[in-house]
Amino acid sequence: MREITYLEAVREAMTQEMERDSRVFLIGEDIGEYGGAFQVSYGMLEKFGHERILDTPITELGLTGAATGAALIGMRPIAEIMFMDFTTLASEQLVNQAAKLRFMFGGQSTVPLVLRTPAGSGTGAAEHHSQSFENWFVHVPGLKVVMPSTPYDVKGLLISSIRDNNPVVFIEHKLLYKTKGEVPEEMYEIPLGKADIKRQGKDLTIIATAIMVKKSLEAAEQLAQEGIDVEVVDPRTLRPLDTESIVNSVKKTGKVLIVHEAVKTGGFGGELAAVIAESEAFGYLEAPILRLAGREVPIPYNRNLESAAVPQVEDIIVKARELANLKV
Amino acid sequence: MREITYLEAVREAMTQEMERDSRVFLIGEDIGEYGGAFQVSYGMLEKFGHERILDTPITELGLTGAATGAALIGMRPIAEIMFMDFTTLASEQLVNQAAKLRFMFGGQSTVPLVLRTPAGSGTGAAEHHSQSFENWFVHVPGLKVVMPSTPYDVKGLLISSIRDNNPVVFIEHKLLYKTKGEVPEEMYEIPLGKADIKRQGKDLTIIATAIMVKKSLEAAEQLAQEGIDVEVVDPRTLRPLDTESIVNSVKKTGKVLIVHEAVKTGGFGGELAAVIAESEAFGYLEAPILRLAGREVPIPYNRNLESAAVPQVEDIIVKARELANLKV
Amino acid sequence: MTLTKEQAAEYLLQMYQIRAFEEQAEKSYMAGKIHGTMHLSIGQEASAVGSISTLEPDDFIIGHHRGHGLTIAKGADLNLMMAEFYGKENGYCRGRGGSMHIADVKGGNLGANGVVGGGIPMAVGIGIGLKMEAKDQVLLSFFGDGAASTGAFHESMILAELFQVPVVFICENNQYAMSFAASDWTTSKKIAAHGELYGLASTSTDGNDLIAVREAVQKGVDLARSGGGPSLVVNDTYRWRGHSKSDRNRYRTKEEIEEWKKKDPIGRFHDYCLKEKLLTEKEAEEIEDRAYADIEAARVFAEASPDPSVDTLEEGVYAP
Amino acid sequence: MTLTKEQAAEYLLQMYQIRAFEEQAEKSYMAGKIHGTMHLSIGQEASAVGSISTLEPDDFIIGHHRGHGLTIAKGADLNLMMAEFYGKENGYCRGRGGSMHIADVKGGNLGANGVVGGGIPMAVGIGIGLKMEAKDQVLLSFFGDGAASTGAFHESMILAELFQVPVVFICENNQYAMSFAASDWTTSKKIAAHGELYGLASTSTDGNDLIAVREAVQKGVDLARSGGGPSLVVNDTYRWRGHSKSDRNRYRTKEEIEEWKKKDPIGRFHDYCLKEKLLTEKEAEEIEDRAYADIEAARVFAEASPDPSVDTLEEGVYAP
Ligand SMILES: Cc1ncc(C[n+]2csc(CCOP(=O)(O)OP(=O)(O)O)c2C)c(N)n1
Ligand SMILES: Cc1ncc(C[n+]2csc(CCOP(=O)(O)OP(=O)(O)O)c2C)c(N)n1
Ligand SMILES: [Mg+2]
Ligand SMILES: [Mg+2]
Repeated sequence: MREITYLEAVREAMTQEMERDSRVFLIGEDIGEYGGAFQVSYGMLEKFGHERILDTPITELGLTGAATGAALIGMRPIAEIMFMDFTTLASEQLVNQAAKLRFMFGGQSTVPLVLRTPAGSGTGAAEHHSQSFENWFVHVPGLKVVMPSTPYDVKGLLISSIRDNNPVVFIEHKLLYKTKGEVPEEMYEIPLGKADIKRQGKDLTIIATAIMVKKSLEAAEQLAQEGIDVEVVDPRTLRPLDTESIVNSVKKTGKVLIVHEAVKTGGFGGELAAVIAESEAFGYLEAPILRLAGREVPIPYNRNLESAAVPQVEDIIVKARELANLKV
Repeated sequence: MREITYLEAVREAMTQEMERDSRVFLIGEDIGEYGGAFQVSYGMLEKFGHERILDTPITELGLTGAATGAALIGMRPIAEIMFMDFTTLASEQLVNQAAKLRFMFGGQSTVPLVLRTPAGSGTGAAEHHSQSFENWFVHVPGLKVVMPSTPYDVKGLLISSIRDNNPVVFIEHKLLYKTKGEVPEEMYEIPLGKADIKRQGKDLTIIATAIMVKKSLEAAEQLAQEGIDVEVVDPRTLRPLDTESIVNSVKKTGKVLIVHEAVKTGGFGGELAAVIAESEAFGYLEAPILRLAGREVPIPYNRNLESAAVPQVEDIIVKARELANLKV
Repeated sequence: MTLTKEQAAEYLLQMYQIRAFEEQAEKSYMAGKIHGTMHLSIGQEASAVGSISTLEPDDFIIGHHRGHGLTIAKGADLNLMMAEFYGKENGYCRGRGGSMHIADVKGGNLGANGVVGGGIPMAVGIGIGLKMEAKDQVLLSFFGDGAASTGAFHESMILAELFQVPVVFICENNQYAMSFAASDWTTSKKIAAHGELYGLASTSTDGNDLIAVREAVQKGVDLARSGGGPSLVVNDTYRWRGHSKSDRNRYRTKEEIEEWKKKDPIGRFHDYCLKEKLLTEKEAEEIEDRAYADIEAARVFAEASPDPSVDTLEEGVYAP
Repeated sequence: MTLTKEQAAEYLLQMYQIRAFEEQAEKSYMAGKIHGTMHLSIGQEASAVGSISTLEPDDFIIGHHRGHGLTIAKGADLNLMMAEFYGKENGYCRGRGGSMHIADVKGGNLGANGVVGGGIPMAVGIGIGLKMEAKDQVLLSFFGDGAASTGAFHESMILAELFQVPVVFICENNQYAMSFAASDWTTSKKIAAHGELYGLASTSTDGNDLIAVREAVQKGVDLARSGGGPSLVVNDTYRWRGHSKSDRNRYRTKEEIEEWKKKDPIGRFHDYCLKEKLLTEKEAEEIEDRAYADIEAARVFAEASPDPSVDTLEEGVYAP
């Protein structure tokens, strides 16, 4: 099958949906002629014109609110926040308004909004351009949170997100933009709330998100040579969470390692650990639930420090090996 | 000993620190003549004047940044965000700037800032005036997060927060403002990062924060009559967390129930569960780690719905009883 | 722009209904029938009714926390509105929203808002949507003088002008943001001046004069409907009551309040209607009586209405 | 306000150092010695040097993402600055901050910022602190034309005026926010007009003319130091390079860039110094050579400097 990049998958999903549904439009900073900071929307201005590619000045709160208002009357906006770090400026409209309008109005409205934003470190852009806040939005009823790890998942999940009648925070990872994978040319949906077992295994379960899925799969290959058979579960959607798939995997393997890039403390890994520890899987656990996540620091500039601040393949191997050998 | 309210304890700590240290000042909306939306700073304008009680227009981002800048050159500002819901407007300056300046500058600076804000529901103020975002800030290295449950803790923890050389998010609970307790008139510090065992018990541990400490203690009294002996642990500081006290309590009782008001999914309870599940306490667990927290909804207006949206004493009793009777 | 007898009667009725609703709201609160807080708009009736009187039924408004008057002026069913205020299941928002979040989406009222400035960015997007769909509907976006100090206002004005949205932004300048005097950082004239700089046609009006408000807003509505883009109208007015139930009125004098009461927007419109022979004394009295009777009926309806069942708590968070 | 020979030599040297630093930064990046991105200020040297030339050594600046020039103008040690740019342990921020976060706190440089508008609210607070402590120091707060569209700018201007802080806000209007043309939503004149409305003494200048910039900013500095409160200066200038490494210059023409290169701030100041007999041709050449030599030395220093040890990663998050 045809291979395209993760970035191209984002663009293709948006383009095909815009061709299909005139209510879909883009709004964000430098998404027009500039093509977006990461060139995600490059070429779309020529195709759809300024009427549907809304380039804004630097107004994260304003543009997020504008997208929310448009959604409130039936449009289907896709807002881009250039870096997830800047969702700190947009969160009032996203969290207090978009997420709550339907409930607050007793069900009178829907808010079919997609807020796309790239997260993660590894680009040398330092403290203000490298953060991962997914768990902030997982904590907000009314929002859905999607975090794809492959080009195939990007296209199917983004199409589903655009068609969903609720506000969806769609989190992309910068270092995945250039990764390639097989992606059908036709449109397809991947249901929000379904996890994907990226690798079957029997000895232990790794639950990973975004780029950590890729790294965990690499780690799993190497561990296989040591005779450690790792199952890699990618939730893909963080809210709603596919608890069943996670619980089943843990029941099967009896051991679980949670891996994400965001800072460990207060992160989504806590939610995953708690979901497992309060579930029937608890009785099947043969070892403590381990987390491997971002260190307790802002993302530093220096290359070595930057990569030491988040889990790398080698760290996953070490931690998974330790877990595999644990006996309680 | 003298009894004062939780609210008076906040005011007394601020007043005494302002008398002691001329670098301490207040900045916020309607904190002067109005006395603050909850009257926390009532009377302080008369005492300290407009030079040190800075009343601002509605500018959450601006006033939080102003407090950060003042701290950067050695002042010790106390900023008030009228409702925690509005920290969504302030978080850029708090999370990207205040929390990171020291690290980002390689240790050249300190940011001795306190951001006070009331959280929680129960006042009938509905979706936009009732939220609890503590786990958002727990997720940010560089911040400290304090959440007191008694007047005594308020005074000691707020004094420590003001004297701390780092940005501290100090979260008060509206429904606790009128609660009374013994508080020394002299100044004293309670170290940040020390939990407090509010009640000794042997059958199970309840870890609760803010108003849930009070409710858990009430539940514990009733459970005692059923012969269930509950230990209630109040972390008091969420970041840094006193993991040792928590782990020790769980090792002692073998069972743990986590109770907080914030929405369950993505909340601080996940962090607590994970800390326990990855610790040596894991081997001592006799039952799954249970969480009782806010329901997956915005806080509704109607009185019955509002109270059903967060844990009540009866809910804690039922859940704790269920846990006590659990055999794995 | 002279009024017909029917219009005069309708506007006076709405103003009395607002006054009566707010008085009832206060009574119900005092009687312990309401929990939470509320923001009363007594004294601001001309701004609400005058502004919204310029709209067609299928036009939109989006409001703020002090939104009871706007809701009534947009033609809300008083029973459903009062039921919402009481937090009842048959209220507009099924009792989920209450005073600060009343919305009547079918009626074109896209809701009050608990966040100051919270509605302004959404207003821009509603305008973007109306323009894209080439609807000839327009939106009135209401906010207070305090909201004009928020970053949300600044960013929204820039975007509104950039995208030439069919929106009239209406600043109800009641002189205070809680205790913060508008005059301390700006004046209504200055807010209009800011509007001009952003590129919006901007004016300020005597917000207690229904006719003046109506004329100013009508210009903005005509501009928006004819593709002329956004505009800003600042209605100078005053709230007679405290900011909310937590207010102790320490920041203003009794004299100031009394001065403004002399400019009662209802009294002024009442006298205007009589002077212009649009209504007789008797008709005006009947209108006032009817307004209070309507609100009393709404109270009875609301109090007889059922609370939401706790089993339905999780309904309506997500759309199918 | 004529310059002494010493001043002329110093300012020309700083401008050449900035030009040389930026050229070296670009070379090092192209050579793969730097990761991440950078924002070069070639073409904006007069705005940085002219503005900061008005300060006393113990005054402060707070900057933005395009901050190399500001840092040099504030008297940074070029070795420590280049080492930071290279992410080395002996850089100003121990390699933690890099290009977008260089700060020299002892030198009164309170840091660049990766968030557009991120420094403006802090500037207000720094001013509040200076005023409270009755220091006679002042602060220059730098930001771009794009930052003027942020809510942070609006709220900060209101607070700055309210608290009468000793701050000169300096908008370096280089005509674009990434690809967004300032002219699309406002002009430098309009930014100054906004400043006036907020109550700040506001002017705009030819930002490529060091003398003009210096005179405008000096007025603001004098005002601030004498207790006269905040002011705003808009320096009209232009960045010769793309916004950052991701820029493909699709939004502007070669011609436009060439037009602006004719207004080279260094060339203009160079000619001024010769015309005014402040420097001889030979002296100017020596200054230029020295600047490039200084930067070359800094490069050598930086490249010879050690990377931070990974064991120190968690240092400096919290203060004792
Ligand atoms: C962002 C935000 N900050 C603070 C508040 C608390 N608050 C509620 S109303 C109000 C004053 C609003 O003033 P204005 O906009 O003039 O409206 P008014 O109440 O005078 O009608 C404040 C500060 C809020 N609701 N939202
Ligand atoms: C809040 C925020 N939004 C977006 C960005 C991405 N970004 C970095 S620089 C820039 C343009 C800034 O324009 P201006 O303020 O004029 O400064 P200039 O780059 O022109 O010097 C943008 C959009 C950012 N860093 N911060
Ligand atoms: Mg007001
Ligand atoms: Mg610019």
